[in-house]
Amino acid sequence: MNFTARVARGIKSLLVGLGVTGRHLVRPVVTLQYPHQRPDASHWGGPIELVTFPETGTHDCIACNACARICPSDCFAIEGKRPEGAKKMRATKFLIDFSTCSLCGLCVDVCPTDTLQYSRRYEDVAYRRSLTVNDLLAPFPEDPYFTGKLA
Amino acid sequence: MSALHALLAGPLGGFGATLLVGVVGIMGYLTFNVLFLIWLERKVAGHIQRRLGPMEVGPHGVLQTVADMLKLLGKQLLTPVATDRFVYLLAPLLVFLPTMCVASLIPLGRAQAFADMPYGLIIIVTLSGLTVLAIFMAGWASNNKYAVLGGMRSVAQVVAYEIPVLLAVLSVVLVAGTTNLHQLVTNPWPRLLGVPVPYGVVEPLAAVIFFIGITAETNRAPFDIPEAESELVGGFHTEYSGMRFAMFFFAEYTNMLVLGALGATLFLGGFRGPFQGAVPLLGPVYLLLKTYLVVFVMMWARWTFPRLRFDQLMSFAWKLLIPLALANLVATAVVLGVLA
Amino acid sequence: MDALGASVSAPTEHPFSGAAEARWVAPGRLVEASRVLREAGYFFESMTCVDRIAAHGVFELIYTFNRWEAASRVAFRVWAPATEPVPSISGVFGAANWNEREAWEFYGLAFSGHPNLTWLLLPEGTEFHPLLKSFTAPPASSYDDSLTAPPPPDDAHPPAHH
Amino acid sequence: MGVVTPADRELDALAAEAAPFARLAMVEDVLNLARANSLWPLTFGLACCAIEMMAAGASRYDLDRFGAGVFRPSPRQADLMILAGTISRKMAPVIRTLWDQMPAPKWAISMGGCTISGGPFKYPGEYAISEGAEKFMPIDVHVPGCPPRPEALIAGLLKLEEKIKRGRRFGRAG
Amino acid sequence: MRTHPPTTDPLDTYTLNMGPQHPSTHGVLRLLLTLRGEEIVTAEPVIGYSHRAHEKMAENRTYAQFLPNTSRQDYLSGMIYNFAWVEAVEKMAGIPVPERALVARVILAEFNRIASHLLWIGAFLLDLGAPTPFLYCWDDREAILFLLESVTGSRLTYASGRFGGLARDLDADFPRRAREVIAKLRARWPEYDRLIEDNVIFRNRAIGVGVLTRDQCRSYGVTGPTLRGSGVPYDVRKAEPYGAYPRFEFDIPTRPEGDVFARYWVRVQEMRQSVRIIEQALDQLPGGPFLEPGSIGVKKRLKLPVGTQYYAVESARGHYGILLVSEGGAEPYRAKFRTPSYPNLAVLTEAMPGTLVADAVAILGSTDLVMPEVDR
Repeated sequence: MNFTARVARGIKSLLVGLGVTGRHLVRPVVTLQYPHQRPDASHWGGPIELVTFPETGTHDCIACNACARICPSDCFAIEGKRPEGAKKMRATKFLIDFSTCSLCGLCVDVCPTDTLQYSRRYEDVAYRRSLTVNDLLAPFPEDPYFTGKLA
Repeated sequence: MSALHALLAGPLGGFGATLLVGVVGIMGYLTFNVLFLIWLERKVAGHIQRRLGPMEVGPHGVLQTVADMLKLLGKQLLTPVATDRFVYLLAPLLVFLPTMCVASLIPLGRAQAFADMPYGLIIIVTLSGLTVLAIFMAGWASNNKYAVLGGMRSVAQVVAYEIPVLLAVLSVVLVAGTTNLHQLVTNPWPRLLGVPVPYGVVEPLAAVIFFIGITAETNRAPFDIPEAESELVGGFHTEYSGMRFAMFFFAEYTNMLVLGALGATLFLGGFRGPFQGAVPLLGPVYLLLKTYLVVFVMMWARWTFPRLRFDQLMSFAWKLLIPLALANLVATAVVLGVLA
Repeated sequence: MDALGASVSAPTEHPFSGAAEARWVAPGRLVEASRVLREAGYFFESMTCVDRIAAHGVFELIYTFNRWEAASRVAFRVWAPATEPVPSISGVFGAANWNEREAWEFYGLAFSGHPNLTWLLLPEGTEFHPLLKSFTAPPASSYDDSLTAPPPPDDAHPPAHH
Repeated sequence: MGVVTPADRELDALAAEAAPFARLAMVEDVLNLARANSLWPLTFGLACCAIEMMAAGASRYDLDRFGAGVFRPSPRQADLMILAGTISRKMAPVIRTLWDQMPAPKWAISMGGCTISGGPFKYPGEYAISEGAEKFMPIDVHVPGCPPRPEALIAGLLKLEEKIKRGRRFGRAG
Repeated sequence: MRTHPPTTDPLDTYTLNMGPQHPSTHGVLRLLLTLRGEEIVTAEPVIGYSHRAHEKMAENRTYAQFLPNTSRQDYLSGMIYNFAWVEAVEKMAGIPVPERALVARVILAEFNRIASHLLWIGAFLLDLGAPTPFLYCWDDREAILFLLESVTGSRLTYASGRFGGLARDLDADFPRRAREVIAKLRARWPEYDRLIEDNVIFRNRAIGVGVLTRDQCRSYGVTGPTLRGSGVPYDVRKAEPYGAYPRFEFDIPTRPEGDVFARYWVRVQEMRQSVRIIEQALDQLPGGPFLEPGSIGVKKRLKLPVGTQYYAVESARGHYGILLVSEGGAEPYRAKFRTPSYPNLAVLTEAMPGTLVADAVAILGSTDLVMPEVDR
């Protein structure tokens, strides 16, 4: 008789399986409708960006290339110039090729002036490959050190 | 319907008008229903999996299937070089025709089925066996090892599951006494404790076997081994693209709808329901509701169960379903003999 | 483990840590030593080929075996001169088959008695051995131009280029 | 929608190159609208980004909301190839064959740094990977990141839909 | 399974390419099957389609610059791989690790293991044709990913290990959120058992299929849940305890049959053990620093003493060993990664002949392969 017992157990398991999916059918959905609802990306480590220090209102990159040297994927292209009469250099060009960056965070750790940080952005998409290179100085239109406001 | 029929009877003659109205009616009924069915399947699948399914295309994604069909219309029709061209091109057409004919034999209302045939049921069962021919043609002609495997699997599967379906239908015919579908619904139903009940209640085992059989016949999970995505890439329609693939896609859902309607007519009492006599239009509504109940259970099963292995599927049909269906047939005959 | 007999002269300046016992084994005695371990119930853990051509003119092969019960790792260190092939132990341990194929394609070290010594990870017909210290960059293979040929122009729509 | 998109003249510049000479305006716009809302991706994951692509298809982000949840295993029925993961030199000819097997109009999204320019595995003298899918096939939208979040893939999909709806470019028939 | 002598008569058999692009090969694996009808005569995996040359890259980068590569070898146990590399270097250089970092590493690694097993259950059931468990498992996995993202900033490929501790500290609220995730997982497991484990179709597809004998496992060096499904209780966390594992008790689930169902059952039980470990670790989470001061290897140069070292950890797929050869420079002279999926795939050449194509998919799925880990 164990054949019919086995068949009965099989049918019961099928019905129990249907029960589980049936219950899920009536339960609320877990979907986050992305373009209309935004995720909580407060801890997300996005592309690297320069920190805006409140006291100077600008970044503090002295173009020392420490980040460029430690970067495993060699994503950095940095140029700096010394404003006349100042000791420290200032970065004039700061590009990161975000398509080769692996977000390892070594540059954030190694920066002597702690002016690099993870951003919260996660929606960078581009039609052209050249647009995946981020210009970190874009959000800083003019550098107060060069225009004499700060020394 | 009859006004339109009279209008057309002039130029085309009686038979031509009936044919034209019939074909246009069936195509319209099927197309609208299938578009709705595909959308319903994606929504049901979504909500079973705690997600939303199509949302962005029209309110709640209602126009999603229209977008899919339009896109498939606009696709390039690739014909691989080494295929057996004639058979390759014929397969998508052939897969669609039998289900169309079967659809016309289902009685929609008390007034007049399109083809009120005395042996409707027998014609239906024979025609529903034809789709597997087209599937095997598609598999064989597209010169792709996966497709040939898929084609051969579908032949073995449909042959194995055609017999239990046939036996289940026979036991209902025994109880009803007629093979004319229209009379089958309108005849007085068997009485259980004095209350007229549809045949499904009298023949529960036949109903379950019929339901399992049509799930296998429409190649739907857990019997979807001919187009098993995780094993045979695309199964028999691996090499079809664009509108030809849409024909297979369309045929699968039409097949499901029509066999669901057949199941509803046989076991759930077709278009009969309360107040059906007074308002003739309620007939098709009842039939649709019952069909969608059957179809919903098929969808529910698809999104719950894993796929059976090929040899397990065969042994399940030959060793379990067919003996069960035979026993049920014999039991029905004995019971009827005793009662009569 | 003394059943393995005396091993070859053991250079001392390369300490091995992380194994219960590390022994130097001559290439000739490798198959016999691995059979001893197979009977003792060891499983094949890993095999590494280290390029010491510049310093000593040899490839150092490090085989490690381990046991399920009392986990005690045994390491075989073989100094194989680059010129003659090393006897394959794929007959004793099935896992050695792929490891030896990998050592051959990355270092060019041949294994005698190997059933199917061809490329495993690199594309068929790769002429260079990439993990050698002497390897710095692949030759400009035909791989690049055959694939980057612009897609065939279709007559209906002029190909959009970026 | 707040998606970081380049200035519109960028899209117009693209349009100038790509517009075919004869345009049946009305039919095309309807067809393009349908194509944009029913992009069936090819089941095709290479490495780590494939996991984020599957996560985009799962319940939390649900690609099916945009009609793109129907992952077709056979290239004949797919019209979008999402390249997710590192492209090794042994795999590049296979990807090229798959791309040719797909019927037009077809589009490609390169997801993750490896498919854009070789990502973290690109270094002078590398022998194993192909530095970016653009070397051997046309790419429509680049989604940088390592791996990009599922939302980034959906943003890329939306940008591709935007591009298709504007009829800027027919899929390559090649 | 009925086995008759495999003839390689060309007329009788044909070759089928479960090619690099196939729905059920996890990643890019090409399986060259020689079939007679639907029965497999020989199965020969062709690999290398995601070979990225990790070992060559290890030789031209400093120890810190290799960190991003580690979690991309096996991106489903990225945390475990990341910590393995960091611990191997710490052990060889003798860098001390604060208590809090040791216990935190165990917690994050075990969460990573549960997420990997959840993903596997979903993908495995998808191979057998049931799409719904895939979505449920991934929904739970998202909860874990959000928790790990809140600590490390990334969802899949973590670079949160530093020589001497962690890149970031666990915030004060982490234990509460972790217990929430565990409660959610515990509520979901009985549902999985009813939906999957008791399902008759699943049992028919899994029981008695693809049996791996202990001798085959020994010859090929199979490890991890695949080995424990064949009745061998070998787990590196117990065999060669590392990090803070000796402080927690947990047991090693095994099953003697060695078939696909046994491997499924072992992974499900292993998740429960991992939850047990996490709870004990959360109770004993000490305060104090999370990183040795001096940012070793990143700001301060790090050179390892001359010598060779083999260091092993237990990843979600099995025994992951790193063999480091150092000549005293700032970069490793040679780094070999012994990945668990490599022998687990090689053993299939012996497990698949005699089964059907549908079984091949089930066996391949049951060994939980990650192809970039095989190809390195």
